[in-house]
Amino acid sequence: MPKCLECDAEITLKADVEAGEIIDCPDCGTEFEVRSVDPPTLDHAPQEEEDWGE
Amino acid sequence: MPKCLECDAEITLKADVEAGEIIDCPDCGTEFEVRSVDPPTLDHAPQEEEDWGE
Amino acid sequence: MAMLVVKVGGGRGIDYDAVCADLAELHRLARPWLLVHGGSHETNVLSEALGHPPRFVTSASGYESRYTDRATLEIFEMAYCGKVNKGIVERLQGLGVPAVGLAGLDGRLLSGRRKSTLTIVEGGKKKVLRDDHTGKITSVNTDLIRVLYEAGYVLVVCPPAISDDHVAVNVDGDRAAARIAEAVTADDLVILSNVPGLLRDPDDEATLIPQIASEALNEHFGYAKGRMKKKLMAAQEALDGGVGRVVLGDARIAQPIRAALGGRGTVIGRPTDHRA
Amino acid sequence: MAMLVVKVGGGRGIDYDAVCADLAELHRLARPWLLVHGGSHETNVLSEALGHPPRFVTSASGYESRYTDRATLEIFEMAYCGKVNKGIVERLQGLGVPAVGLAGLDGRLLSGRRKSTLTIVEGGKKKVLRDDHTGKITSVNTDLIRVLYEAGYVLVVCPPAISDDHVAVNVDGDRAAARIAEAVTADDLVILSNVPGLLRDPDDEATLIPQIASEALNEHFGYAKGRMKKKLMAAQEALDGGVGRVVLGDARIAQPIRAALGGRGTVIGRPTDHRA
Repeated sequence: MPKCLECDAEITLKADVEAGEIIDCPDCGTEFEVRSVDPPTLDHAPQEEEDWGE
Repeated sequence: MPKCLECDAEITLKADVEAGEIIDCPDCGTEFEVRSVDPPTLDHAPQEEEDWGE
Repeated sequence: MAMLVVKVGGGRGIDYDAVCADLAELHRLARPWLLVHGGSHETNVLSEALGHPPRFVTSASGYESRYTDRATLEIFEMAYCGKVNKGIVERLQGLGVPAVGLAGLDGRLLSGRRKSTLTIVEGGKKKVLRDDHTGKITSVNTDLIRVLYEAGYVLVVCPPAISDDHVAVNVDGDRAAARIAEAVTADDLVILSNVPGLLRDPDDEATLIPQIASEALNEHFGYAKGRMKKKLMAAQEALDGGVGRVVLGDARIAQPIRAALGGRGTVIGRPTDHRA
Repeated sequence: MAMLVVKVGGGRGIDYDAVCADLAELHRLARPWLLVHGGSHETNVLSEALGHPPRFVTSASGYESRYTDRATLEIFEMAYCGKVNKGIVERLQGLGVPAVGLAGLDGRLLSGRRKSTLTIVEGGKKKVLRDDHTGKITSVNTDLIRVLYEAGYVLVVCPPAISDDHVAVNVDGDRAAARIAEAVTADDLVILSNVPGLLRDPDDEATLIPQIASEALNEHFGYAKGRMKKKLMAAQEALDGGVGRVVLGDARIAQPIRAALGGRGTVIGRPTDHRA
């Protein structure tokens, strides 16, 4: 099980978790991006830029 | 049956004739374009320009 | 004569013949203009036909946009830069207008900053999309515009723009028109689409809002949904950039541009001067 | 420095990255060039995908060409002016070249005379095709070229041209390059495609003909079939128009343009000056 990069809490991934999905640490609430499901690797969620596009 | 626009000869159209097809008058050899099959109407075949294109 | 910037959408039902005829008349009256056009409908049709159906995503902050991966970007270019742009140039040439079609890529006419990631909400999940070729315009190459206008040509412009790391990026056409209007110090920006203007009730064309003062624009965002919200953002950016008046007009009527210049639609900013 | 005109084909297996890298190096060496490109392979793929498969017809005098009805013309524009043209501009911008992509339509860069009819032989029958959007280039807008080059830009050009009655027309890319080379008084016209050059035996790349004097070109038409025949026609027109040398080179090798300029491929006209 992956650990929170901030508070080391263990983060259980849901069965239908997808690569690219954003999840929150249940303890400290930090947002992480699931970079890959197998093996489960987390990264800090990218800082949200004001979006636009066609 | 359509008539030759040059020598008035009668021109029999083949069964599989198509609109746009070029046919020759059996008598004087002038080239005609079949502008339509039904009713069968002929016109002088366009003068062939040097072709090109992609 | 100050430049007029016209944005015509790419949605269904846009009558490019009427728009081009109107533009040709303005050209004949020596009223300089620059046209920015869309092509979303053509892009959707092409995407479906090529088995790469369009995927619209909603960002965490609620904005809808076309997810533009590399394959979509090339379909986007085929529709915008190929079919629609050249179709408009062909029509204008036939009406005596010396039109030149450019994408934002060409000569870096439109440079933008590419968003490295896009955070969306889909199927109840928050997700990060990485290879989205979408960006925001950061600069307009006014030198290229000046060179061509001084030589007597007229520009027909469309996305994509080009990012600082030299990648083609999809940018919002309305906001691109606003940035161009600002860059060429246009007096007027006319945004035409397949609706009469900003409606209090989107389903009732009789609820058209005819006039909004610049400072009051913010209060009207509540009426706008989806694409109209982006048009109001574009209008705001144009007004902030010094453009005197923005008119949201109907592309489906006869002489759509002169109607908008005459005040028909939603006029935002300087009221219409009916003596002109 | 006289202008170099380069034509790169649109056939399968063309390595646009290598061509663009070579062009960027020439730009860095301050050697002015103008690129004309094709897109036939992309057009075929798109036509099939859109359920409007390409129809190639053979004229009464034996020339093969793409039957270009209105639907085909728009597919042609999507492939040439959309995907291929903007893909090349994007690559060149990334290599520091201030590229601007234009179709012959834009600013009437390429005007042509549209053939009202095309007489073909199909299924043993002679037929007249009427709505063929095909033409022959009659003039090149050197003013537009000069304006953009003097402002520091570099042109990437493709069909369609525009006819006297203002209709987009498909023109042969090789002959378009020849007319442009003549119009800009180019010293060299390099035509790159997915073959090493003119081969005595089209199936044996070892039978490359390295050098042909201008006056001897006519005798070599017998070796050329299909598209190569048009390249020889283009070469003849360029030489007649005052272009000193035409090189038929291979677009699939590294540094394809400099290799051709160095004499690799079939050199027609002025022999390669190896001191340069």
